[in-house]
Amino acid sequence: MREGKPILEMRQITKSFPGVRALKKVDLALRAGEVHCLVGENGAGKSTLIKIMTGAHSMSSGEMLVNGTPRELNSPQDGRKLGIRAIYQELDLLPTLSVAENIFMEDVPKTKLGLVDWSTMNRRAGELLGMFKVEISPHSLIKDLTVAEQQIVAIVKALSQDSKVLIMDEPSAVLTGSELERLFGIIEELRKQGVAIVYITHRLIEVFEIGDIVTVLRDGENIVTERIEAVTMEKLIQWMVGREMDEQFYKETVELGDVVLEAKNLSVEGLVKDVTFQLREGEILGLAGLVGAGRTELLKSLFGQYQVDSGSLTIFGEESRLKSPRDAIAKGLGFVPEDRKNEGAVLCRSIEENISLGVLAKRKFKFLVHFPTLFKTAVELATYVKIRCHSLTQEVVTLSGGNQQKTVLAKWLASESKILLLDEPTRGIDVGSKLEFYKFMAELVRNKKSIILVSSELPELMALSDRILVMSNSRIRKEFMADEATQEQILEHAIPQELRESTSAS
Amino acid sequence: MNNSSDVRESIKSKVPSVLATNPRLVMFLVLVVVSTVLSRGVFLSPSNIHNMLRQYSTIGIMAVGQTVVILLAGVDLSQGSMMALVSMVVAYLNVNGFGIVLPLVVGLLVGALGGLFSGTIITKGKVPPFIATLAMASICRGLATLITQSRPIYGLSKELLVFGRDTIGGIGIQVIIWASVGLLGIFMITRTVYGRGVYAVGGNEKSAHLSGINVQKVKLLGYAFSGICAAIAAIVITSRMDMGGPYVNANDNVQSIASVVIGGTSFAGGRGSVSGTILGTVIIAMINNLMNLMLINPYIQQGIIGAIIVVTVTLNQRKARTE
Amino acid sequence: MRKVSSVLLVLVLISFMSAVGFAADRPLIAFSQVAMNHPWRIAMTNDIVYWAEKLGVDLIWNEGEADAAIQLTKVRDLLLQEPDALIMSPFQATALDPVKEMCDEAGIPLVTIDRSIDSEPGTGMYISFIGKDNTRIARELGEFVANYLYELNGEYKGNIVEIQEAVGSSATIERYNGFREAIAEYPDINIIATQSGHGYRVEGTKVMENYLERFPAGTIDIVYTHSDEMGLGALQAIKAAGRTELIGRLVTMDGQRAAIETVVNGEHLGVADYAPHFGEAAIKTILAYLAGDEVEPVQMLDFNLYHMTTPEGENFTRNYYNRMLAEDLFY
Amino acid sequence: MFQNRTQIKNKVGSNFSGNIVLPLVFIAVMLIGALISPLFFSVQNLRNIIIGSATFGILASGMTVILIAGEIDLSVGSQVALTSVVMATLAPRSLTLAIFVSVLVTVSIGIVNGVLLTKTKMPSFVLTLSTMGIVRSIALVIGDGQPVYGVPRSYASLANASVGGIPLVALALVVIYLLTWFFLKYTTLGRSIYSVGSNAEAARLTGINVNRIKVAAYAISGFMAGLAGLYYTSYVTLGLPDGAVDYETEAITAAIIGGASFFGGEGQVTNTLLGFLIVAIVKNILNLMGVSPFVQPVAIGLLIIVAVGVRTMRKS
Repeated sequence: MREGKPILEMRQITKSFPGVRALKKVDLALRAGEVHCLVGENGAGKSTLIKIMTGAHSMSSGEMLVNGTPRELNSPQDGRKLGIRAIYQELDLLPTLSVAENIFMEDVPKTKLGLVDWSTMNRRAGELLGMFKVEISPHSLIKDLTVAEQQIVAIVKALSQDSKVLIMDEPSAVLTGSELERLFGIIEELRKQGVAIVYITHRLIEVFEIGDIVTVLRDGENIVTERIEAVTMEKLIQWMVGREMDEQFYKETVELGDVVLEAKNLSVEGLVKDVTFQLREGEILGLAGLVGAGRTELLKSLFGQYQVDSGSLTIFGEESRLKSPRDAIAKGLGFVPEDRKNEGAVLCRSIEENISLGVLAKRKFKFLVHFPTLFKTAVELATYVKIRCHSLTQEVVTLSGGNQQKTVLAKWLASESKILLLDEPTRGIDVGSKLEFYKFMAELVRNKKSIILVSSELPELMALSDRILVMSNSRIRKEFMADEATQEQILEHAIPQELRESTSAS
Repeated sequence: MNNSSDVRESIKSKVPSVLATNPRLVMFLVLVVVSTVLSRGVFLSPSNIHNMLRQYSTIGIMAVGQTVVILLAGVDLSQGSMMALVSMVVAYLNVNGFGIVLPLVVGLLVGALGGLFSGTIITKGKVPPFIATLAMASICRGLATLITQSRPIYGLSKELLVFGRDTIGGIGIQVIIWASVGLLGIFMITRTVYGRGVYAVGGNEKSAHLSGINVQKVKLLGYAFSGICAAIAAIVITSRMDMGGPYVNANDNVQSIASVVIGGTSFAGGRGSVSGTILGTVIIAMINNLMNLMLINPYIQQGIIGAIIVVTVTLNQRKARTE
Repeated sequence: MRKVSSVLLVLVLISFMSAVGFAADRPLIAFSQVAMNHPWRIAMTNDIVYWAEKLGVDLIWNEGEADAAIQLTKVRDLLLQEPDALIMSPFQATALDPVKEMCDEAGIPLVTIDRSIDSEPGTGMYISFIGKDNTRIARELGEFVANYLYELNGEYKGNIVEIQEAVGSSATIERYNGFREAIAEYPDINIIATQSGHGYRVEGTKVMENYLERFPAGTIDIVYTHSDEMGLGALQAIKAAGRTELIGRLVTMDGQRAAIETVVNGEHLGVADYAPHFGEAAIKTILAYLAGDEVEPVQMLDFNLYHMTTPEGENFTRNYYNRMLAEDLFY
Repeated sequence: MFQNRTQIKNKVGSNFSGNIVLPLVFIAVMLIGALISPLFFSVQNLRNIIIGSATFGILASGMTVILIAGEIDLSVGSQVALTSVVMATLAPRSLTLAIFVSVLVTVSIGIVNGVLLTKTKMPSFVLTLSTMGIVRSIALVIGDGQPVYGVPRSYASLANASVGGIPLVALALVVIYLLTWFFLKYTTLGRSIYSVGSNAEAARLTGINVNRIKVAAYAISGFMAGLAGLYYTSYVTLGLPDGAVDYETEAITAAIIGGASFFGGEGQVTNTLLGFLIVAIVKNILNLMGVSPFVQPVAIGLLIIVAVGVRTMRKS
């Protein structure tokens, strides 16, 4: 197999977006019957690479060979014609249509008259779903399914076609033990059939479990491509992280003050289970865990977005029942959500207005807006967090990701939040802005603010946090002092119990 | 950068390019010139302009309320019927010896409560604004006719007729009311905490909620304001016509939406202004006025308004895209 | 399930609001109105309701929402209840003509009021058309205006502006033509502008305001509007513009109380009566037919001209106005 | 989560009730009609209901297609009026030509709507509000604001014609709804309309030309408006340039009560048929009961709020 000619070969691929260089001269070769794992931090260029592979993005330079012939893909359809398919992280399903229809969206079974052949479609969908041994009816609507079920449908959809190359973008993120086992079974089957598989994952342990070969991307560059036998977990992490930590991160040690926030046995039905922890003044508390472990849900519960069912929450010594974000803000909390475009900024309004929302949230003015105050605050804070813009009347949509994020943060500074909940604050931000952001966090804690930080980038989390809580399955599994923990230890606790059992068994 | 004087500079430097980038203003100026030439100057006579403003004051008042609702990514189709209802309520109370203050207060209250009702169906019942206000329109129309079994109400007291007839310093009171409501709208949207909330909720509801804005309250108040504007328009028209009418031209509702859209407010919410809407109403008024002065076939009037909506909205969007 | 129960609830509530139970021995008459969107229409309905009660018949009625198709549909709903006769004020002569055939089939006598339909009255079950002669009324109003101008100027000379009813309706065409027939004989009396006010007061005001803008003081002698409603609107425009020379120079048609009142107080020059009072004639015609009497296929009702330019006119108008107040005649 | 059988059961349950509620309401409304008036179930009355509201019924089937595509078409009422004017103008020369031209005109209007929508990226509400005015103006100008006579008697009698006691238009409605149902369910274009309304971006990724599908949806809406106009012309027996005002809201109401959503991707034309019949029957019952014309709009408004409100609240 090792010697087989590549089905798909990417040579010297470069991709530039306005202001960012997402990929720099990346090489990649896929062979039939191989599972090629692609790992790297967020923003390393994995998604861009697979989008070029499928034809969803065009490359700026480089070439792509399919079975030895140079090909230019202009759309996902071109890719599909060549047998290249992807299951994306963001599900591209049709929510109001049935499972069967989604599975056969691209290649609807037809009768001789050219009409949709529903009975064949439903039967074949049922057969395909049967392969996964899942009880999803082909007739169910996608919107009525859970996220995991939707993911399975997306995988089944990709399998329904004759694929030569199948790209899976973090399929395990939302799957639990038994489902994941089935997924691995399917991958094994596909491997036997001679399909080339690209498998992207954050769960490094899976790389060793199913991978044949692994490629590490970092900052848009191909750092290494190596057979799995020649790789250890330590090496892999080192490749992923790359530079020495003190170059990459910025951290100041601040003396911790009193407890500012305390959660005791906090539970929200189905989202957060029995969470207990304390946060002190000047502390950066890291929340580690896999996607779907309940980190975002915990932050949103602390912020009053979800109603707490049981347990208690004490903020600045007062036991608090938060009914809405308003209450949380009044208590001095601020939340920088992960989904900046949909939850963070009001994109179609100006920077000034976005920052001013913080002033207004503090309910400084009852009825009238006092413009001098708002402008002064906005100008001060925009300068302070270093937003790069022509003018503060500019719409936020015109800013880069990093500057949008700074705007959201400035909003909470404007509301004089004392406890900041940051959910993946550096995702999709270029390296330079990241460092600025870290320095900024250091300054915040120096000014006696406290931070709860959620990040999927373990090195970042470890470097910045004073203490790390590891979550999985909506629970806190383990607490580490940041300087005591290793990535392996954290990952070990982040992987759900049943998954660990199933993987150790195999 | 990033200090207030620079911000001011950058605003100033934009002024000359305003004409190039603002299709409404260009259209307005072109219309003025064309109208003046075609009407041999009659158009620009103060009394003609005054006439025009008086005739479109009710639509102008409605449009101010409609702007807030559309900024909130909604729409109010019940304004026309609400006007009919308020007109009947005010006239009924007035001729039945409740004086003038009570009828006006009750009229405004009916408008506000009707708006709150629509708003509640939209926020609590999760019914799309189009359907909710359509149903509300039907209900208001029915209630308006129920009051006197559809008979118009005559014989209003003289004090009530002030709003539609009298002038202050040569300017019709209804124009002054329009201007006041317009200024109130501009003030509310640009100067108050509530206005900031409207833009935030219309621009991004989730983000507004997470920024501590009471989204439901903002929406409810928006629909209530739209209802109040319809009520004020109803009072003006009742006074102007010297009667309570259960049938107010339903086309007014379309014209109020048209004013908002021509005025550059985005149907997606979050972008737009009350001042734009006022200009939008004036543009519609000018077109109609010109067509009347030119004795142009009234049949093509709604077609011309339609074409103008298509053109202005397209230009606006092109402008937004190039920015 | 909740939905089902909600719908049930709504319907039960509605059923409480409905009026049920007619005495069996009284004749049942159905009335189809065009729409209830204009004082003139509402007055017509009220008049029929009034006379139905007075003449001892039961009445069911509905309205066509100003749409020919909907009126046709609603007429069917009325006929289904097997009334002893149908009174219809048709939206449009051709569109509502099928009603005659339906009445023929069902054996229900049909009386049209205000407007006719295409079929010939007196054929089949279409027993009668009761109307008022718009052309004639407009002609007499034109004659009245010509004489007034002669009184005023010593010669048949003057400029008239006209505000039309809803464009295209037969009433508009007749009121437009009849008036012209009368003044055609006087070459120096001219209609210098004509626009549509669509029948509504608001529109009447708008059109008049535009006229006042175009024609400075002294260039208009008479304002002729096809209906009182628009005339009252025009009067408001005249007053608001301070064009006092035009107060008392307005002639209109219909005969609303509000218009007669302005005639009495001198703001209106004359009102030609086209009041929507068809109820008495229509129901009496039906009762006669049901009793087996002959009925006239076409009945043109008399009309009056209310004005204060002669002592007889003044006397007559004042008396009528006082009677309106005394009897609380709505229109 | 798959081991959670109750959850699966619940899902099946909600689907089941979703399909059954509308027919139940329909039956309930029929029963109420029967209870309230002995006339309700008379052949004549059922006939009246159908021939009186068929125009709305035809429009509602086209509106369902547009709503499934995630858009709205406010111009269909004006298109009906225009059709009647075109018919009355051309029919005296050649009926076939008149029918052909009428439908051609409305399909073209639909295509123009669709092209403008995809080119200008205007919200469909605003765009079709504008074309509503433009099409109305065209109708008024052609007819010079007045009724246009000349519809042949033979054509005019079609609206009332029956086959074996069943009104011709009832059969036509059945055919139209069957064809629309068939089209939406079994043709690739029909499924693409669902896909585009459900998630335009995902549809684009699977190779569907979203713009072309939207144009097609508007063309279908135009076609249905043409058919509705043909029936309307026969029913009122002449061209009415100012007729069919607000018919679009009737069509939207029927589709929405039938379960179509403003957000696209959802809706069954069979349910629209029920929705349209429910509204028509409720109106008929109100008429038979002699409910004051002043109360009727209130009742219809409440019906809409209850029907849509209960459904959306149940969903969330």
